Amino acid sequence: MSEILKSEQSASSVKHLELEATPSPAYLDSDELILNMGPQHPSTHGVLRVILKLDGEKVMGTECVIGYLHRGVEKIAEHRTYAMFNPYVDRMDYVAAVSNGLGYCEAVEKLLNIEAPPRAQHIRVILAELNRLASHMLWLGTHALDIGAITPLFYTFRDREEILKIFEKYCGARLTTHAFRIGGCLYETYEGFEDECRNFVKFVRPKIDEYETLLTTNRIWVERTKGVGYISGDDCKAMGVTGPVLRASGVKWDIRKAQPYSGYQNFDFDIPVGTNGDTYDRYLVRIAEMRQSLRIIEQAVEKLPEGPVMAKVPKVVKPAVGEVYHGIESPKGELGYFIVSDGSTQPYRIRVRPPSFVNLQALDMMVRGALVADVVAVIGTIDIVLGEVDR
Amino acid sequence: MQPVATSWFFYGLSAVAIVSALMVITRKNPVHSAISLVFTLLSLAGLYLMLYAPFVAGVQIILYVGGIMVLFLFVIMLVNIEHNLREEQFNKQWLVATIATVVLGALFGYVYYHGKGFFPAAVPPTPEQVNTQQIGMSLYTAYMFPFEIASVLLLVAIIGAVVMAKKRI
Amino acid sequence: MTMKKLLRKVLLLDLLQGLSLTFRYQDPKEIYTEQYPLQRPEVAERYRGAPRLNVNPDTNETLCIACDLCALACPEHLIVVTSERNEKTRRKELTTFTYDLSRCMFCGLCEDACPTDALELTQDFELANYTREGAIWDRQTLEQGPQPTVYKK
Amino acid sequence: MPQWLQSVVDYVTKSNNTPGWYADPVASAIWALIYIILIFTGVSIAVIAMNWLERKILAHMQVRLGPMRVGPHGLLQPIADALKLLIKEDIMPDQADKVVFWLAPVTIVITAFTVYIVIPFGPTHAVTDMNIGLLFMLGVSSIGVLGIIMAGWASNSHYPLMGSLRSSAQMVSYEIAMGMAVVSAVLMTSFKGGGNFFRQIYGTGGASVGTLSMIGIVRAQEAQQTWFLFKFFPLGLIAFFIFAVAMVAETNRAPFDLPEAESELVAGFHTEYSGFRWSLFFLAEYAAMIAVSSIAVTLWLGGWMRPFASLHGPNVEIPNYWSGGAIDLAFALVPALTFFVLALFAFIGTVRMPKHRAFRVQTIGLAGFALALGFIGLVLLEPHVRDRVQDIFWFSLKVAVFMYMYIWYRGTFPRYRFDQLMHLGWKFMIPTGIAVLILTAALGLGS
Repeated sequence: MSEILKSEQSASSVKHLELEATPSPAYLDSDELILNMGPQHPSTHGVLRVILKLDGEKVMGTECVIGYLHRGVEKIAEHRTYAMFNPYVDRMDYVAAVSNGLGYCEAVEKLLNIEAPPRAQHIRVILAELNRLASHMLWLGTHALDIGAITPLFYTFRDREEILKIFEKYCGARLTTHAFRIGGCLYETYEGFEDECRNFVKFVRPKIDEYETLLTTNRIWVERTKGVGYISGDDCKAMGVTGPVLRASGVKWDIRKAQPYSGYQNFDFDIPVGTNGDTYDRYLVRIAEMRQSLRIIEQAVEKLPEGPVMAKVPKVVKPAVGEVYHGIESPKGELGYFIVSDGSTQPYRIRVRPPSFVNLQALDMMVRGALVADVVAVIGTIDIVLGEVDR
Repeated sequence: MQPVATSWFFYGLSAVAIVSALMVITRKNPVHSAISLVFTLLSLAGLYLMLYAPFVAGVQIILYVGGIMVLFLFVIMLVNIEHNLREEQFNKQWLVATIATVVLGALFGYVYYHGKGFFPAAVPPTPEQVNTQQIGMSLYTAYMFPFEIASVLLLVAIIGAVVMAKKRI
Repeated sequence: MTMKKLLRKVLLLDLLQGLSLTFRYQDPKEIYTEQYPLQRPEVAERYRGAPRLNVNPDTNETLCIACDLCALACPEHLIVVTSERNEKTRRKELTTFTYDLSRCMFCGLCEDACPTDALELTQDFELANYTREGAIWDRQTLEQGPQPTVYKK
Repeated sequence: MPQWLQSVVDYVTKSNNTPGWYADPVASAIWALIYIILIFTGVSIAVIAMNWLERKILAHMQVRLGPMRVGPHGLLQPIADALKLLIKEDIMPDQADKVVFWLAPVTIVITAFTVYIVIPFGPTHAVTDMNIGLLFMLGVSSIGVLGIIMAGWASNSHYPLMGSLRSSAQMVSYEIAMGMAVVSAVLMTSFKGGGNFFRQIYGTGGASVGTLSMIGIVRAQEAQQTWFLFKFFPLGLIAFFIFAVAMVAETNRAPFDLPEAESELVAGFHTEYSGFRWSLFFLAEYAAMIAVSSIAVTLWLGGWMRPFASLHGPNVEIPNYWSGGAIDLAFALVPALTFFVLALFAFIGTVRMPKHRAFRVQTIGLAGFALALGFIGLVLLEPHVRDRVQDIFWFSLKVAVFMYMYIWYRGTFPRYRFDQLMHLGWKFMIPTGIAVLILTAALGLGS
């Protein structure tokens, strides 16, 4: 696994939830209220169920009950060929399908010891970064909606639509794209692809400023997010939390820089890092990441090389016996695929390391002692997708 | 200015007041009692209005119904109702209570019978317009001292409540 | 700096900025909604929608050679192809072709697998159906395209 | 002709009567009844209009179209919704407290509409003019919270209970700040100009006296020739601001919509309500919004007065710089013009309607709507109507501005957290309110 998870911090600082834990004496010791938030709840982002133990509105403990969206994706993989499993990974983190596909394809390529041609790598980077933008936009809209600002949702969805249009033109689907194939990309870019990407970057820059106008300085937003859901960098490492949540806590860790894949080393971009590790910083980090993604897209479009988009891949993908782990930086954190091959056309075992699932573990640490309204804000700020948590 | 249908309103309001007051003490569920109390207070406010005391009526509504009863309900809602429902009503003091009620009633009757002079048949009603101002004038001139004493008392009560509610300050 | 911040706070500038933004967006020109049945969305050329079994326009014969590759490529195993050996021409001929749209995830692998471009995912995206059985398309539907019931007032 | 009928006729022909001030009680009762019916209808229509406007305005702020299908531009959507709500199954949770569950929406609706008794839509357009009008309004509207608490408790469910707990805490923190702001406005009624004027009208002697009567408060602003918003600038403005914030909190609207915060408490106190009962909550919420906006308009924005109104007494008329023949006429024409402009918008909408067979009925409907608006505008041109209805128009216009603000806030702001709301109420608004009150009193010492 990643270097960061092998750090000196042991898991001992992580307190496990016991619902019977004694409440802190500073509060009214009234009867505890067990509140089942979800699985049908407007802001648990799907079918997450959080059992809250409340003292008044103060959260004394939480327990996440997951699995309502479990479809056994990893098991399905054992009965599909490598190519046939490719569309399924889109359906895990369905708001960042391109990143999922990228991670899977690269993992299989690693297993097969082949590399996608440079043009394919550039296309992959462009689409993956567009997808990061789309994912962050969706996150921003829903997160703001959780905190009660209903309007940013519509602005972000409007702008996300432009990304989806590019996806649709490129690979024929908007959400579950199935854009990449093992060994490269199936599709050559369509006519006007570069221009559309450039125009999109130009179009979306001021829009991000608009989101910021509505939220960044708004005193209600600041009050609702500053100091809420704090988690320290060490705790993040201990819990295995990755992605913007980790970076907002001040740990500069981004697989795109640390273990570059798909030619990310060729692009010039910064890793935004927060200091406070609260919801507001995570918001700022993600907004900054959106701007960095735009930078990457611009560079990738400028440098888009000529050449084939598909490496030489055998018609029947039949890797040698072995295993491989490949992690990429998905919009939500480290998305890893661990594939064990028994030499047949079907993987012996695929294990996905979903960022949402791992990040969700930190929920309890973040919301203890906070209020019910903060639970909603923190669930939003972790940016989970239940398709990925439950798989 | 002659009020419309005075006696009707009076009897109606008094009936509501008495019935809901009875409900306050007979309902087992404290929330039902509290809501009955709201009705009692509202009908009392109506009675104040009929006595040409609109300001008192307004204060009755805004303070008792709007303020105090909300807090009452706030507290009662947090009480475990099931526990109260199981409790036996009219514990073991019904005999004492009956005696006390009879004695009080007798006292009222006696005072009313012997002190008829205190209840003149018709007091000229204060004109409605100046009522509120009169209260203000009286409070801030003649009754300034009791008024201030009362506010200090309330302050003490507030601080006391905070001290009692908070175990550690 | 702090003075500026204080002024911003007292004069509610942060809130007013947001208010002015939403106010400006009321311009009807900014409306993004499409009125769907009236305004048809333009689907991309590569869009993967309803499947179609292509026929040779001249001879009206199916292009499908019943090779079963699409059924093998399908991750959901939703395509069933049956064929019969024509004794005269010594060739396999397609008899039935069922495509279960209710399970289809439009990944396009069948389309990629088809050696004769017979199976194609078209730009038709209106696939709603009143019954589950209606989502299972047979060869006729696949060749002619769906024939939605037209309701009249 | 019986005496009460005579009074009714008098009332129609003379426009200087104050509501509830008739010699004949039966006439008072009849007029009160008529006004009650008028106001009930008017408020119901306003709620329906608000429903449509909120959807449309919010939609446009959010780059959406809003309702478009039921009627032209969704004009009939509120009616479709109301029908849906009426015929929807009315579910009562099994373990709910039946009586209280039933009583809660009734309480809220009754209080929301009772408030309208004292709202002066014009110097003569009110059900009654109560001596304690303002106190009555605040008191009755505070009972509405009782209904919310009852609803939350009776549902026997966690989210509603938390919603109602939040609501009561919210009320406790905001009613006080609201009271402070209101008292400072009431204090202003007793200042220079106002005092003499009252002596003239009400015949009260002694020092200058203030009033709690809603009509009296507007008259005081008229007498002092200023809206209280601008009195002792910026004191009046600050008091108004406090009230404007508190009234949003009081009506549980964004950004203070904690009792029904849909992303936290699902639907808050009315989670378990459906169908007709739920629609009562909806009706009451909008009625309460209009009511508190009316208080704000009455207290700080000059009530029914047009901008730069001259001073009208029972026997005096003191014109100011902004009044007199032509200007009066210009202002009097504004109501009709407004309706003409609305009709024009509707007409443009008609023209821009898609030329499609399916839209024929809708196009005709919208054209009819435009015609109706134009007709109302024409009626408003008639001098008698114009003179009598002007006041109502200006009052409604000011209230409409507040309604727009409500929608605007909802479209822009995130929601406060429970403790932050209390913090704002107790640590900022109440001290500011007290300070404004003291300063107002000090500044008013001279007058």
